[in-house]
Amino acid sequence: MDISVSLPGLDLKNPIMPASGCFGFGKEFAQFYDLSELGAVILKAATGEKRYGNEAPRVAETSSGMLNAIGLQNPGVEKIVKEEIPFLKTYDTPLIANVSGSTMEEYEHVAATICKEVDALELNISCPNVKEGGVQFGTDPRLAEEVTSRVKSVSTVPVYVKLSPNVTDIVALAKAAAAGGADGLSMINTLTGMRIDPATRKPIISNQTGGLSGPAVKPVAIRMIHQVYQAVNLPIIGMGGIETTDDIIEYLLAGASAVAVGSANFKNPLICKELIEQLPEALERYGFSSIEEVIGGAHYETAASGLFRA
Amino acid sequence: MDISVSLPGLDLKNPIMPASGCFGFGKEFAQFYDLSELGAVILKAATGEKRYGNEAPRVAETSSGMLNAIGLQNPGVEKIVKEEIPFLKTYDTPLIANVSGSTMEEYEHVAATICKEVDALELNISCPNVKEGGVQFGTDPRLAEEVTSRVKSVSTVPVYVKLSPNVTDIVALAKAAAAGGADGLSMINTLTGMRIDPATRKPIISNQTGGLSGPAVKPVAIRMIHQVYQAVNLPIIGMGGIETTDDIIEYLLAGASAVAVGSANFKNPLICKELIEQLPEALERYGFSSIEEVIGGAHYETAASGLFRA
Amino acid sequence: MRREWMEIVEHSAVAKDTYRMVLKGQIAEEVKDPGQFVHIQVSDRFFLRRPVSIADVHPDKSEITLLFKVLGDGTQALTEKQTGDKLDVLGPGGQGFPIEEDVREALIVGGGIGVPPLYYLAKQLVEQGIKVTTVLGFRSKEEAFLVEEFKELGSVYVTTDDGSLGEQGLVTDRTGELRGSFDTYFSCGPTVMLKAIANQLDDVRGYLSMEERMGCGIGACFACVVHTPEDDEKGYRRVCCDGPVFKAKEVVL
Amino acid sequence: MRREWMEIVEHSAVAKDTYRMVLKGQIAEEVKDPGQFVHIQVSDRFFLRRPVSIADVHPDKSEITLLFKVLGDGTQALTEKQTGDKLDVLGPGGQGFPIEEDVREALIVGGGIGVPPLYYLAKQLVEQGIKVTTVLGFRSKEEAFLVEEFKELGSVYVTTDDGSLGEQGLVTDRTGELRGSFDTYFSCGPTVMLKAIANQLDDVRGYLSMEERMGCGIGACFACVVHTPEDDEKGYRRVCCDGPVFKAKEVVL
Ligand SMILES: Cc1cc2nc3c(=O)[nH]c(=O)nc-3n(C[C@H](O)[C@H](O)[C@H](O)COP(=O)(O)OP(=O)(O)OC[C@H]3O[C@@H](n4cnc5c(N)ncnc54)[C@H](O)[C@@H]3O)c2cc1C
Ligand SMILES: Cc1cc2nc3c(=O)[nH]c(=O)nc-3n(C[C@H](O)[C@H](O)[C@H](O)COP(=O)(O)OP(=O)(O)OC[C@H]3O[C@@H](n4cnc5c(N)ncnc54)[C@H](O)[C@@H]3O)c2cc1C
Ligand SMILES: Cc1cc2nc3c(=O)[nH]c(=O)nc-3n(C[C@H](O)[C@H](O)[C@H](O)COP(=O)(O)O)c2cc1C
Ligand SMILES: Cc1cc2nc3c(=O)[nH]c(=O)nc-3n(C[C@H](O)[C@H](O)[C@H](O)COP(=O)(O)O)c2cc1C
Ligand code: FES
Ligand code: FES
Repeated sequence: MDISVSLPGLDLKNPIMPASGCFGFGKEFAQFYDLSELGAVILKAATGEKRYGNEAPRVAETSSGMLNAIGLQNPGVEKIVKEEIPFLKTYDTPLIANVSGSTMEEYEHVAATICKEVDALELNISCPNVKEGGVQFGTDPRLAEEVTSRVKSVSTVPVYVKLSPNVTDIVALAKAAAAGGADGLSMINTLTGMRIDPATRKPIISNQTGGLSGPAVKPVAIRMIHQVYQAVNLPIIGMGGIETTDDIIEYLLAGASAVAVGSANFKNPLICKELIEQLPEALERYGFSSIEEVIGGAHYETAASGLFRA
Repeated sequence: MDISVSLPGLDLKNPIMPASGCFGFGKEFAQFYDLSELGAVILKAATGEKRYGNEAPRVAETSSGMLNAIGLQNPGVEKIVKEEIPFLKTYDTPLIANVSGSTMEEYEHVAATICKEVDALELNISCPNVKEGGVQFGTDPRLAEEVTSRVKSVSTVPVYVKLSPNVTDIVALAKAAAAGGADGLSMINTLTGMRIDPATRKPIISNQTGGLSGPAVKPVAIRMIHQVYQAVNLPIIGMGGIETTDDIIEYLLAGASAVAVGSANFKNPLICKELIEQLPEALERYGFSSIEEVIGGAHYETAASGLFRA
Repeated sequence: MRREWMEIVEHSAVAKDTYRMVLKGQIAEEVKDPGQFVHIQVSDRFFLRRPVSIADVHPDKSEITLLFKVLGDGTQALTEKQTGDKLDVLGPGGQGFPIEEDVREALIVGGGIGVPPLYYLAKQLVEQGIKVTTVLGFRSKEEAFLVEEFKELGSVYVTTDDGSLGEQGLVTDRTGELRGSFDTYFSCGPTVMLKAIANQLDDVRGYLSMEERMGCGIGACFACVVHTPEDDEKGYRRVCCDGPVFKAKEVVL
Repeated sequence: MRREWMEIVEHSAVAKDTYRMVLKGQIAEEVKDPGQFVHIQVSDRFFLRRPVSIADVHPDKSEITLLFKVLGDGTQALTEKQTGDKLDVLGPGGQGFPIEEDVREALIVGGGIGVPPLYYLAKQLVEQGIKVTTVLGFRSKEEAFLVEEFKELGSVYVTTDDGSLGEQGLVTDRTGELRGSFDTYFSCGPTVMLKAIANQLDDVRGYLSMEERMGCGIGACFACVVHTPEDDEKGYRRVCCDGPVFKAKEVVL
């Protein structure tokens, strides 16, 4: 089965890509498999200047998931363009840069600098792990619209706005991104969470709070994508807890056109490659004859499933 | 160790009680153990009139959790007072009624009717599973304040407002409840989620979305309680994914004064009793000498835990 | 009803994707009626328990027999359990098939993985001197099970979707013809089948065993609720504790 | 580096809460240096892998030895694994202890569960004709392990918090006195211990193996980052791939 998908700026051989921050700039995973097999690669966040990020511990384990508070550590957009992207360009796969910042100007600067080197931008207005900026842009619809339109006006490639799930009304944020001229949406970023160690009596993560990812958050992501698909006419890259082809099909049925795999790369560095290999057969097993048939498939009728002894 | 806790209207032998909707009106669990052992019992939601709730399927399994969309099925407040509460009153444990509704007037009516029979009210402004009412009251601070103060003015017992985690700013909602005169907070209710069955291509739950509970949501609950404890001076009943005494200690350290155990009752009907038995020893193991020492304990210093090879 | 770690004393495949498991423990001594079920915690990977009907009981040996079919991850994981392993079981749950005093001739109608609870029922009926006729429907021969066991208890008719065993067709093709040879029927199987039977045998006393997704399995969470006809004041039944067995007209199918 | 299902060929307790596990697989043939680690998926109950140092290697038998201490749920669950089980292992990871050409006399300082990687290091040092002196610190006698094995490689001093084995006190009580008898030191243990050693032996060439909570374990997620002194342009090191072993002044302790 042909599992290629065409999205603004992105001709994907398959709908599977690693999620931002969970794949570095690719080098570490290139020792496990050929990155050209990926639908695309979403790069680790870029900011205007180099950032160290938060103090360690930066991760904690949770039930069916993890918390992270890396804090956007990166060498700064110039160095990423010079020292990281050339390696990724040796592979035959589209690149999506994750654009982060604390101010409108920083977002613009990063977007303008990196857009020349990649096929699309993922505008990260949803990072819960930095003190200023980031998440405010992703929780206030007016700020979200403004940052989107400012980045759009400097970018030469399509812009996918990455939404935060930490909001009362995800549809309002998706509409704001659309109003700002977004070419697509990416959802979801992590849910803000905390773990406390009974032995030390303190939060495990040095930053106190961190972003929750993994299968634990999948039902929230599916719900939000299902809502947004009905309300906003933009393609969605779906993510949150994907570990199996069933998960991917669930995302596509909810309304995602492609998916990103995040923290599962830590469990199994070969996960993306394995899912790409397994997807066609999984689709056939459920009687799908094309990938288009799956995308948004849960919306075509509204009756719920029955339960039968077979 | 004495693990009793005193909260407005509630003298708790221990800080452990079953959560609303996960324990019915107690009868089913009374066949497993003596309900007098419980810190308190939180009753299943009461509304003004009898409700059937949503169509089945009403539950779905998720990673480390479950979705439910019962839809507040209950026989109506009058019948609850007449047919359910007398049974619970035969046990020596405080009762907390979960007050639900679709309109201000319904909340007032239910509260006024049931408050005479119980020790406290849990004002459920956070049920995600009913089409009208419920969750709007829990996501709009102005409505939250108003419904709290109206219920307060008719209630003869303390009112604990149950907050929804499906909001951008949990502190704003907690403050609204405080402004409305709440005597305490109960947090969190479920996170709205969805699961889609790849075989039927439809949401598994008939209502499409359901409320996510279980260990999957615990980091979100801990984070919110930690935030609210710092900002609002009200006692908190904490809940979400509690299965072990370590979980309870985590909640107390975050700032809860007592905890409720919800969906874990479905895994193990004896869970509350077992946790009550295990708690004193668990507290001792971590070097606590009183329950007061645990409550809010994560707030007393701010340095994060170190990591040592021991 | 109790929560107990029961020991797996037998476990083997009996048909395509279908397994037989014998569990030992006190729960076996507490089974009241045929048609009750146990609620199984497959492992800590799964948040919810799985309801499985009790297919046979040996109170003397403290053993119950289950027959289950692999339909998803939980039942798949159950197949990996070994003899000697302990299983976290809650039960026995629910109201089973009542056997009224005036039953003389019973018809049993089972479809697919609805067949198991009917086996213990049939044994009880025969023990009480009641004549039992059984109609079993399966997808195909390779998915059929318990057929020989039912034959020891009375006449048995089998239908399969593909005709690979018995007659090709649906159980209702046969039950219609049997009309008049029984005063009570007992059925368990897919909801569509239950509906067809209940319509066809509208004028006969009948009992149906139903299925619904469950949370608690003990009556507390109201996950497993089904509608009742309009004249019923309560308006609902819980499959886990008011059922799973209901009078044919007690609930809306 | 590879992901592999390694077979557990030995598994037994060696001290209080401390276990020795021998794993067979190709990863054993790819170990470069002493001080590298493997990243273990204990079971599907745990979301993150657990880093454990390689304590010994037998490339001829394709075996590595691990020594681990129960500190939480994951290491507890690891104790339940049986000989013959397969374990999901990622490795070998990280940069181990370098052995410079001019090393003649080495001091090894290990604390608690920091001792294991130093054993394979000591063996390599001795093999290269380097004199090894070892100081091991434990809480108590019942938590001590590998002491006899180290004795076969050179002189060994043991300190315990309670004096139940060797001398009562800290490793630094002994290492100060040994000053002058070594040109290079190698250490692994609690961060407070590493700090004390690095201060005390400020003027000696030294290598430290560090710990930090990890996500990926391969350098991609930046979970395990530590600070470097101000004059370092990069400003950070990742414990999982730039380390876990660093020159004593390369990172901020
Ligand atoms: C009263 C009763 C008696 C039953 N007796 C038997 C029996 O004797 N033998 C047998 O093979 N099966 C029986 N079933 C069906 C059995 O419970 C399901 O096949 C099983 O739960 C599927 O679990 P899974 O993990 O394989 O599927 P999944 O689809 O992975 O399960 C996901 C969730 O849905 C629930 N679920 C899925 N299908 C059903 C279903 N048909 N009914 C209820 N819940 C479901 C599961 O319990 C679980 O919570 C019975 C069901 C009920 C309600
Ligand atoms: C490079 C390296 C080598 C190590 N070598 C050994 C060894 O040879 N033998 C040994 O017994 N231990 C070793 N450790 C420590 C070991 O990784 C932890 O004891 C173990 O991860 C604890 O897991 P747990 O599930 O029992 O504890 P939990 O506290 O339940 O673990 C929760 C999470 O925290 C992480 N975590 C907890 N403590 C540590 C720690 N000290 N360091 C890193 N992550 C931690 C876990 O990996 C897990 O992700 C090493 C650590 C590192 C970084
Ligand atoms: C360690 C880690 C680092 C992350 N860094 C970023 C980031 O830099 N930018 C971003 O937009 N999202 C980041 N994310 C979020 C992921 O891209 C993804 O949205 C989220 O983890 C949900 O997917 P998952 O459950 O598959 O991990 C990070 C996630 C993790 C776990
Ligand atoms: C089946 C079910 C029914 C529930 N019904 C109610 C309810 O009627 N009123 C209410 O305030 N919360 C209700 N809840 C939410 C719980 O009280 C609790 O807040 C939530 O489940 C988180 O706790 P847990 O993770 O321990 O289950 C229900 C939860 C479940 C799982
Ligand atoms: S499953 Fe909980 S009431 Fe039936
Ligand atoms: S653990 Fe991911 S970079 Fe070190």
